[in-house]
Amino acid sequence: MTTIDRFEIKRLQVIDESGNADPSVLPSLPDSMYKKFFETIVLARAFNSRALSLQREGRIGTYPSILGQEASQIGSALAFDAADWFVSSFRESGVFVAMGYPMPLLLRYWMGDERGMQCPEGLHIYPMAVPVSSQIPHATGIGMAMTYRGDKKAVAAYFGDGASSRGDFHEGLNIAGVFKAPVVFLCQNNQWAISVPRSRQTAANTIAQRAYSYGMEGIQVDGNDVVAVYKAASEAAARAKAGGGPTLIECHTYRLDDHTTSDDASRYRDKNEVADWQKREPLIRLRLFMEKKGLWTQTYEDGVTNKALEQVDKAVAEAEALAPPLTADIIRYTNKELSPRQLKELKEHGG
Amino acid sequence: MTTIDRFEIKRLQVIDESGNADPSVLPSLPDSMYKKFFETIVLARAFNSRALSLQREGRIGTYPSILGQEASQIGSALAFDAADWFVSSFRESGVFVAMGYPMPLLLRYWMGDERGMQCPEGLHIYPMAVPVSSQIPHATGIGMAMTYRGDKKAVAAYFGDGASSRGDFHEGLNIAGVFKAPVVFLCQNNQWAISVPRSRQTAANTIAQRAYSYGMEGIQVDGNDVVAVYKAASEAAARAKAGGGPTLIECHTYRLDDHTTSDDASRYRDKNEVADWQKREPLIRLRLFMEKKGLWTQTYEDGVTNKALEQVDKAVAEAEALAPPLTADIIRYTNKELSPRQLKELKEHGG
Amino acid sequence: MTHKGKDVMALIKQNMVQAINAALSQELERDPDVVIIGEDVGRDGGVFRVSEGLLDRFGPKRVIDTPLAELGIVGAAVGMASYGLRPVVEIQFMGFIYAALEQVFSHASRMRSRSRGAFTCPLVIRTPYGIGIKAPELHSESSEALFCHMPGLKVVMPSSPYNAKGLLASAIRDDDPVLFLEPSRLYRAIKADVPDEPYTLPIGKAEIFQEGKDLTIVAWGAMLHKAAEAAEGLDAEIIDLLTLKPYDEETILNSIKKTGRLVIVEEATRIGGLGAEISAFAAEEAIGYLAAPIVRCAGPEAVVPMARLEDEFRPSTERIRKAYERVMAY
Amino acid sequence: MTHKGKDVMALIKQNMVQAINAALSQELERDPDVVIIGEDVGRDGGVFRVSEGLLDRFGPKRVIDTPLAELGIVGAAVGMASYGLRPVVEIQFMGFIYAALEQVFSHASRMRSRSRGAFTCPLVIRTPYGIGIKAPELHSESSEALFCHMPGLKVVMPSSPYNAKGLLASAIRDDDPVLFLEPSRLYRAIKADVPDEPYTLPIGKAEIFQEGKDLTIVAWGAMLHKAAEAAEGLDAEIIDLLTLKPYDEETILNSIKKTGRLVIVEEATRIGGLGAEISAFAAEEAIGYLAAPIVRCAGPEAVVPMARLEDEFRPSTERIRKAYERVMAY
Ligand SMILES: Cc1ncc(C[n+]2csc(CCOP(=O)(O)OP(=O)(O)O)c2C)c(N)n1
Ligand SMILES: Cc1ncc(C[n+]2csc(CCOP(=O)(O)OP(=O)(O)O)c2C)c(N)n1
Ligand SMILES: [Mg+2]
Ligand SMILES: [Mg+2]
Repeated sequence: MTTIDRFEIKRLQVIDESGNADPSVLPSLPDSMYKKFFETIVLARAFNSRALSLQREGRIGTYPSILGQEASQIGSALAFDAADWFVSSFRESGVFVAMGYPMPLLLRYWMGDERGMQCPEGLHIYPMAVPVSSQIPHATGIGMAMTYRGDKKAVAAYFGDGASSRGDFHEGLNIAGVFKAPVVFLCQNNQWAISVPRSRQTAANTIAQRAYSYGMEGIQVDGNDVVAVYKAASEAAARAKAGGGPTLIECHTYRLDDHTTSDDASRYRDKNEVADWQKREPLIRLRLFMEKKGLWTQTYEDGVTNKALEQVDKAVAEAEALAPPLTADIIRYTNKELSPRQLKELKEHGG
Repeated sequence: MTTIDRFEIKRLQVIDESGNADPSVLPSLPDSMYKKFFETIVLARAFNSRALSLQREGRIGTYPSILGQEASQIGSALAFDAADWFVSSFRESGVFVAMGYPMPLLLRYWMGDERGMQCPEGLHIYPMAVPVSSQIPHATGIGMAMTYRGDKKAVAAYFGDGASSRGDFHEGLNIAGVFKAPVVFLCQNNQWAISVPRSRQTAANTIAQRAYSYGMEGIQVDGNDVVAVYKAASEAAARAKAGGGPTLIECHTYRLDDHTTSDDASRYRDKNEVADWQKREPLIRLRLFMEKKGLWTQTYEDGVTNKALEQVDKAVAEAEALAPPLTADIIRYTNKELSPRQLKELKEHGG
Repeated sequence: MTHKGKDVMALIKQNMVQAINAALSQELERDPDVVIIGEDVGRDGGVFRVSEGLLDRFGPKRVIDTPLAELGIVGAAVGMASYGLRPVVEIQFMGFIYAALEQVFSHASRMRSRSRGAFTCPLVIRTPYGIGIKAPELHSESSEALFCHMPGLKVVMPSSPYNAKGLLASAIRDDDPVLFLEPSRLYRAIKADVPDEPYTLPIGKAEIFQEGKDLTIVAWGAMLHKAAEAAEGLDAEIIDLLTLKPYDEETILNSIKKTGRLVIVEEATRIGGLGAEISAFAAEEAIGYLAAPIVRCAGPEAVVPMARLEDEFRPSTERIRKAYERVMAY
Repeated sequence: MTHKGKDVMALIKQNMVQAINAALSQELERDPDVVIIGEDVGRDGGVFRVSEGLLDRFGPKRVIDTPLAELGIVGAAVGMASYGLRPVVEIQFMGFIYAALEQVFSHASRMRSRSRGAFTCPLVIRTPYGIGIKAPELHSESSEALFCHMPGLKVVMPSSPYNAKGLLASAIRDDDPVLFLEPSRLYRAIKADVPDEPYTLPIGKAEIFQEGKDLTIVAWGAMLHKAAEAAEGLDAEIIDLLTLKPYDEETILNSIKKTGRLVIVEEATRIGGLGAEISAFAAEEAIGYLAAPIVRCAGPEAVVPMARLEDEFRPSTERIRKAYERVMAY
């Protein structure tokens, strides 16, 4: 028996739970970047908790909380530029917020209004994909198109641990590997797919190691460490843009809330597990780290929080002030040019 | 950065191209087993070349040759018992022959007659699957059902290198890993999927390493070394039956002929590559090895060949003597109980 | 005690979720080959709680929580079924079955034919369909027509707790694959008398939901109730299809012969819907009896919208009523 | 020179494979955003040689050989299309598109609607369909009806080298996804005059293949020719549908008004086939003009058989003729 190949799976943590940085991996970032991390997490969290209460009040529909996953989402999103493309699942409010997607639009989407996914000019954020993992091949194709056009851009593709069990994950990553598509595959491993724990999702030890199945780079990062996520994603984005091909990053994090507002996680998961992860939630360590650097004070945080709440308030007001969607739009947007039958139906539906 | 896991990909060869065995891995097999290998390969090859000529004469339809892959197919098939289940793609004449599937049935299938896949009692060979890789999850399910019933059996699941790029490969293996299904996944990596070479099928170095993505055992074997294939498959089958879960075996072999009789491989592949692999075809080294052990003489081979040709002749005669299929059977076998509409159509179609 | 013309021991008031749960539970009890398999069907009891309590009662060997992999689940179930089990798969929403269509179309439906009976596929796929729960995209599909076009596959759609329980038991006992489409809108909308004991209802038979002589209305699933609501005051005969494939030609035909008029009410987008098939059947077999055009009242040619507009997609009572009136004008 | 009423520079005799190849080649030339992508489309030129020579001419960036992964290919093409390219996907046989249906149904068809126009999907999926080449299982599907039921998706099916070339060019230039179904039986069966230069034919328009006044026959793809053969001696108007979705209601309606009789000839299994839709359309819009039942002549409710019995599955000339006679008897 000969050994024909060897692999190692690495895990990156930059800032530990006490807020101490590992100097061997600490990137040199301007202070403003840490502030940006902090402020975006606060904003995303404010958005998220408002969305949860809007749902309870019946003002939006079912909503999937991102609580606990903010570092994974925001650390990765901020590693990309506005010219890059984002392909997401349904649990990426943090990514949308980080990229400056108008929050009123985001709310409209969760109100059950398709206009919420009408991405504004200048941003390249794909509409959320509800069928889990089915968006992954799109990222591959977008990446291939970037290469085709010679555009030095990358795609950030988001999906969960559950998604990594599906065939489209496999086909999407494999094709990306073959064509060296400039895609950063960001698995948000939040340990649960509704009621199925990571350990029952696959018998593999990590999601990161699947990178080797596709001949691409792979790494697991501490997904509650925004700096680690940012560092890994930035390196992957740079490599992608330089023609070095795709990367699979497993952000090892945790879904602190229920799966969605329709779910009751207490049916299937242990309170102690949640409490344990609660201690590791991303803002705690970022706060400690920034405090040590002299970047954090309570006053600073209060200011950030107030500003975030204001922004969210404004967004809610704006979203709710919008005229209701037109029935005719159902038909109008089905095709660019409507058939005679569709035109007839458009009329019947008030168009 | 911490290393959280390590993997090695191993390759097994027992008999080299000159017929020398590596004593450190040579299993202790009775002489009769080597003869069985030899005789089954000769029989399968006789069947295969007759099928090719029948196709040229218009007596059967499109046919996919197994030339070059006999060791991979027969070495693996013989590692299983008649009580085990076989789930195959479309290029496994060698497996069918090794398991004693009636050759006339096999020919009928290639004549375009569904009766060819009416597996006789006592055998558990699933009908060939034409959509590449779509049979893989079936093997997983059969294995899960074996576990459910407490049956100490295993499933041999065959598919190609091309198949390993498809989503059903991923989902089938991942689920098998989670449920420790007693399945041996036998990738017949014959280096080509029609015109696509292995190197363009995936950027991964081996197919075997994908085992780690599913938390299962994996190994690459020299697929032209029947003893290596047999050894790896036997061990995997035994492990499966003992509750040790699934294994992925990559049989590294080569498709010496065109993809099928409808294909012309000279359009896309280099003659030298084929010539190179020709020298490594499985019978050469088996012959040399057996000769060294005093098990092979030209007279022995002539006898085996003649017997094989006779068997094949008989099978062809039997297949061709069969009355044509009934049109009504199209409808009759659609459902167990036919609907009034189907009964009406059955009548219209002579049933 | 008698219920729907049969002697029964006890009746209980159940909604459709409870009735389906009872059918699953009783079939698991009756036949050791029955297993439940799907995403979140075990510990969570299913996202609609349809399989609630079954894991506790029957254990994880028989109530199997799987990875997130629709094609793999259906594919594995095909394998289980040909080994002799009777898997009952849950797909969380009909919109997620699309990933498994190759397994449904090319394998489950064809296994018997392909192997000329050597292997069979006694498999049930249960999935909630339809508009009405204000859920996100792809949670409101009613694409039953796709499945009705596939030879080998049966398609069943209950409209009440009673027929849900009886039809599901029949589907599980059927030796061929059955797609069992549950109207999510009706899951908890109706509580009705359901026999406590196990019973079956015949696959392939429609039910006259309401007798009448002026107009035949064919509907199925959740739309049945809307179709009936809109028919108030008319002497309409309403046929609840129940089995969409093979549908009950005889019951439809007899009714048309009586009424001379046919309206089909469906939730799906019109073009190529099951309504087209029913209409075409009537146009071929009963045109001589028809006094009016056959009208389909269906969804527009558009993607099923999200919550805000979903009620504008399904035919409204008014639209349905107009369709009846159009036909009654002849 | 004129051809079909238009001025053309040069006509050449081509079979359908050559005509499609010419359309691909000319579109690649015309628009740098067009790319060809699929299994074996490059070096091998496609299993039917439809893309022969294109790799040499346009290089591997534009003619892309992929891994074996239908869902991944279509999914990637969706992504490419929304980035601004115009991918033309080849699926080797229609029976292999089932693995990609989630991408077709849930993404390609819905991208424009889902994003309210912010992202679009100008994608063509070409695939050979139908019985007639004596190939193995799943190489002979004609499941066009499944796709016609999906809002957002167009379905086109040529019947001659001439319309194949013109319609494919239109499909590629269309800003929405188009499924382009090529009758494998006709690939090399007919050689006919085809303009050498690029041209387009309108999507959504049927063609009167033959004028007549006693009977309207609607057919598409390979069955058109069988339907025409069976109509010999009758004064039948034969409509070649060409676009299956959205189909040309007007042409059908006008013809029925003239003839008063309708037969639909299709290769697919009857239940839920496109024939049902056409029939239902006529039964709603033209019942007053119809002197006879609308008859669908279609395949039985059975899995498409392998080579030995494939010709028994498609309606034979005799069966079609009988259907005409049945209707003509009124
Ligand atoms: C194809 C598909 N199957 C099932 C569902 C229902 N569903 C929604 S989210 C979810 C779990 C997803 O798990 P994961 O990928 O880990 O993402 P997470 O919810 O943890 O963010 C399921 C099963 C779906 N949306 N799509
Ligand atoms: C789903 C699907 N796609 C395409 C095809 C057409 N096809 C038949 S065999 C083949 C290549 C298969 O390659 P591989 O899996 O390596 O098996 P091999 O032919 O080498 O034995 C292709 C593309 C098919 N049968 N099924
Ligand atoms: Mg998760
Ligand atoms: Mg191969």
